[in-house]
Amino acid sequence: MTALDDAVLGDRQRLSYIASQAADARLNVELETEGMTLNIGPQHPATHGTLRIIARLDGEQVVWAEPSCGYMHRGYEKLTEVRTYPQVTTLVNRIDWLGSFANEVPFILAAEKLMGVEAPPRAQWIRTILFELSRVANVSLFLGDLGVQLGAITPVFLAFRDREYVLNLIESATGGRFHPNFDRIGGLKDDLPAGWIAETKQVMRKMRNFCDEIESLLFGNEIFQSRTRGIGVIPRDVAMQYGLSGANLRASGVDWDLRRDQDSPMAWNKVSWKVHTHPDGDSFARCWVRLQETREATLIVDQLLDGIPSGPVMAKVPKIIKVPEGEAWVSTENPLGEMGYYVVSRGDIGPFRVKIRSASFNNISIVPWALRGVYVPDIITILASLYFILGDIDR
Amino acid sequence: MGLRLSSPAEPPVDAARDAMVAEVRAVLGAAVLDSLVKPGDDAWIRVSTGAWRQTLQSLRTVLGFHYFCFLSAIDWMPSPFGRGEDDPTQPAPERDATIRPGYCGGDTRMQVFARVVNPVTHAAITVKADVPDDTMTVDSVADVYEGANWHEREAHEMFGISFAGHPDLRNMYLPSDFEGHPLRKDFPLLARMVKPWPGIVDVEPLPGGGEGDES
Amino acid sequence: MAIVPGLVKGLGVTLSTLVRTVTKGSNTVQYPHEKEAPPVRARGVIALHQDNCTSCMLCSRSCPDWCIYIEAHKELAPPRREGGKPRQVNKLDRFDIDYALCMYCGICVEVCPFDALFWSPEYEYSEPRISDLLHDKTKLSEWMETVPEAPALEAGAEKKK
Amino acid sequence: MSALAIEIPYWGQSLLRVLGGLVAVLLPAGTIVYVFLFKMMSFMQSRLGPMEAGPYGSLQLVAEVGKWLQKEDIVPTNADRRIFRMAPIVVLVSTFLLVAVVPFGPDAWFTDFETGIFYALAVSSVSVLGILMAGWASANKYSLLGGLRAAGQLIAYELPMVLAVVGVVIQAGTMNLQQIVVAQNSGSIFGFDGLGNPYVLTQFVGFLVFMVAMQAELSQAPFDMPIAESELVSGYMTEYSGFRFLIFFIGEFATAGVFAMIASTLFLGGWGLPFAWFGWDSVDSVANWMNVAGPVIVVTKMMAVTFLVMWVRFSSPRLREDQLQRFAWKVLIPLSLANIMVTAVFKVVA
Repeated sequence: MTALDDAVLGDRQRLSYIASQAADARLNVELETEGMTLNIGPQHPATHGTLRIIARLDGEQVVWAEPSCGYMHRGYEKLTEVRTYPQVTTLVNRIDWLGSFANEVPFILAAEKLMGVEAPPRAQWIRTILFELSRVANVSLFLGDLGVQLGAITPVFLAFRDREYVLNLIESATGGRFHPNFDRIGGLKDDLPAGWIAETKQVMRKMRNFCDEIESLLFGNEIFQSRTRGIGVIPRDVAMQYGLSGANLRASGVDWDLRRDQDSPMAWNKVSWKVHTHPDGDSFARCWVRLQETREATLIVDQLLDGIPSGPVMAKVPKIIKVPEGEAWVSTENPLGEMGYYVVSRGDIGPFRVKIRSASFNNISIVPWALRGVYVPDIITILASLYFILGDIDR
Repeated sequence: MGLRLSSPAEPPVDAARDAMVAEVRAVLGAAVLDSLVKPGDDAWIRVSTGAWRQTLQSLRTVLGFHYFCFLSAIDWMPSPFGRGEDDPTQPAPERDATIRPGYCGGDTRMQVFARVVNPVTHAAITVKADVPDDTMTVDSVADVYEGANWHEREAHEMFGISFAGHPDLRNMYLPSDFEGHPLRKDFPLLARMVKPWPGIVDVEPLPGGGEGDES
Repeated sequence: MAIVPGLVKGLGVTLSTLVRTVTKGSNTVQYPHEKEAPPVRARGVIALHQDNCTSCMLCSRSCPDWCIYIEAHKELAPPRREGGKPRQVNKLDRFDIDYALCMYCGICVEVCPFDALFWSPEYEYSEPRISDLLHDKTKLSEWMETVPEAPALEAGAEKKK
Repeated sequence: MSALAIEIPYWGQSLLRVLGGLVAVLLPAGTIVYVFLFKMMSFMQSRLGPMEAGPYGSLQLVAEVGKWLQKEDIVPTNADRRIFRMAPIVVLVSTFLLVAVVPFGPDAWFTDFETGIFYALAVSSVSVLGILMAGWASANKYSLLGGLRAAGQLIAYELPMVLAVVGVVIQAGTMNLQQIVVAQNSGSIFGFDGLGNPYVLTQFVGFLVFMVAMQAELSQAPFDMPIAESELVSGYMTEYSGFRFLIFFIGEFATAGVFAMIASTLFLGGWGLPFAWFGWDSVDSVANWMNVAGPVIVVTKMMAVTFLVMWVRFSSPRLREDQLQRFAWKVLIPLSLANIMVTAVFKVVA
């Protein structure tokens, strides 16, 4: 938000907002016909998971729409109360299942903060690398899925093809493709296997190539642009009120990235990279920011790989971990947005209460606001561009 | 848009956060019951129940905390069930049931807390408020931060806290006829109740006592 | 405005992928006919080395899902050194892992103080019925054969003690 | 030449025509599904597609048909049962009606309509009726939206299609498809007759408009809003299962095939080869072996046209319904009207 004052923010954002207000007004004034309630979900291809959207339609125009979640609520906040700290990471892995490793990090950091330990530098670097890899794995699937939501079938296969390389990397380092469970309080479970760095560099090249392919297959496509430009505009102040985070916030012109803007025991501030923002705040901006972020993430990984310090990957921590009494909040810039844990400890082997602040919950809470007055196909566009993972909404 | 290097040594005092809390105290006055700054970490304030909505209103409009991070609640009563790892054949163990509040203190079992961020200075603050044990009601802040709407619905169904003035306190996750509030500590986690803990030692001793060295 | 319309560029991407698949082969593997080797660290299935197990219950207690069931009895074993008293050892009666519950987190393998549990990258053990996923100690021991050596570490890593 | 000049009695001719019609509809449908839907799409996505049934999965479609036939024929409780059951058949029937006017050789035609192309464009919209019936009778909101979208879209695209064809009709001076083929193959471009006069060259704008309209008429991406599996969960086909879904499925690709045949007849010279190569001067002097070679040539040209259709389908996202209407009315129709004007001027001047 530093350099973007209202003049620069782009008239497009404001104009489109006025247009949506006009659509709102039109709905109210024009001839009152009997509306139709359309249930999108819980089982629907566009909700990748079990989100249900109840939409009141006038023709194909949405009068109001409201998401109804909870079809996948697993009660993780309750479950953490009966689990020990090492066991909790197996749970939080499954919140945003496409970027699992990134979910572990803030929780482990919170526990480390309460215990007053810090992971050795090598562990911090490897953590950051794996964090960015999970971002690449996560967002590359978004880029492919975006195509499916908008009716193009090929991108998703290209995404699955190239994401596989990243998953292989994560698996060969951590042992788990989807649920690495590799982070430990005080460091990492293990060091990297031999040859991993060279392989990762190759894969990062492939991923950049994938980004180029998606850019020319999808982002340059006139149909794609006409479907996303000016659709679902979220102005900056609304985005902040709803607590949108990640690419959704940056696409509304807020220059805020937790990786850069907060001190954390990770290696992001050791390398130079760029935070991408977009002034428009529409669906295209959100997708575009994500595409750029994927590219940037591969560059971050490349730089980090060159400078991994040598040393241990585990600090000295007791075998049975008891976390001293206290409260800690740690959040990181996850693939989906700001993911944070508010951990309350009572000096026990398990947390007393964990509030999981997941990105998608806030991101999707704007849906009733954003869907007023749009057409049915735009529901899908807006949902796709807001990008949620069901596990991340329901927890 | 350069990179910001982390400060090498942790400062013993956190001037920025102290100043921020002082500013908040100056604006809110007597509503702030307690505050805490952990240098280099975070800042907490606790306000009186009646001032909860006014506090967030002032934080947003006066102090520039435009970004809403989350709102939730916490039940400070220790769980009467432990981790569900008791041996059913043994008498139930004694458990400490005293309610101890966390940072910034508190007088009630339940507390609501919210975190808001100033997007310009990137300063953040966690605000807590007690929830009266008898009414279980605090004011809604859904009209201050629109994003609080869903968070309050979640806190309502999970903790049974009512938010006065909330437009629509329906359940988010649970069926509408669900009884109980799952995140309260006295709500048993059935998954851990229906099955005995497999970690209870099940080693049959030698017939007739037996002798020999344990190895 | 771009010189080449985006639509045409998109057509180029799909066509070049088609050509690449025809000339260089596909990225997929025809599964039952050819198989990809999982990485050495892959967490496929937990194998049990029965002789090392002392039924200390640590794995069972640290399991987040409560899916390891251990029963044992005490037995007298011949003394370690000449002339000593016979030792009391725990002999496993039952060591079951319910793979229908297992989350493949690996905490049990990590906490085992006697190196009795190992990860094997084996993955072909699906069952038509969920109850058949409860595997006993004989089955778990069979998987010991598939446990690979731990991989060499990347440069700069500290040697394990 | 003389070996093929057999006299076939009338009943034999009728039988041949019925069988030929079946083959002309089903064979292209099967080929298109296997070659394009199974293989080309897979290859464009770095995979192999079906490989197990038959060599290189060539019998996959047979397996699929077997699977569909086994499935239960479900009719939703609230559906309008009779119309629900009828709808897929109406769609498929329109395809059979359509193939009746496509010429496959100098004598290999089903009917020799004087107003063939007029008839073809008319019956092609019968399928809309079937789709609308399916969408309405399913008692499903998605189906209803899909059916209405289909109706709106297909009607909007009839017009540019007709207008694109008008250019061809003006240039050929006839509505008879057989005559159009002959006109293309015996014609010349500015005196050069080495290629004949395939209208894809002289009516290029018309060809483009026709292809776009055809893409929309066939509900293939980027115009697949009536099906739109990510929004409407397959639209009007949502409630269909078993062999009724199979009929829709065959109908979709058979129509694609037949439309591609019509496109190749109108713009690529149909069954013919440039007459100048063989020294033929009219349709009567065409050698008899063209009755056998003709169908092969038509199918080859059809595959080329379908390749274009499918290639675009696999590469592009979906438009929105209102954008599609805007595109039809603001771009395609003016374009094809301009094309007609230019063609008419040239026709008069030449």
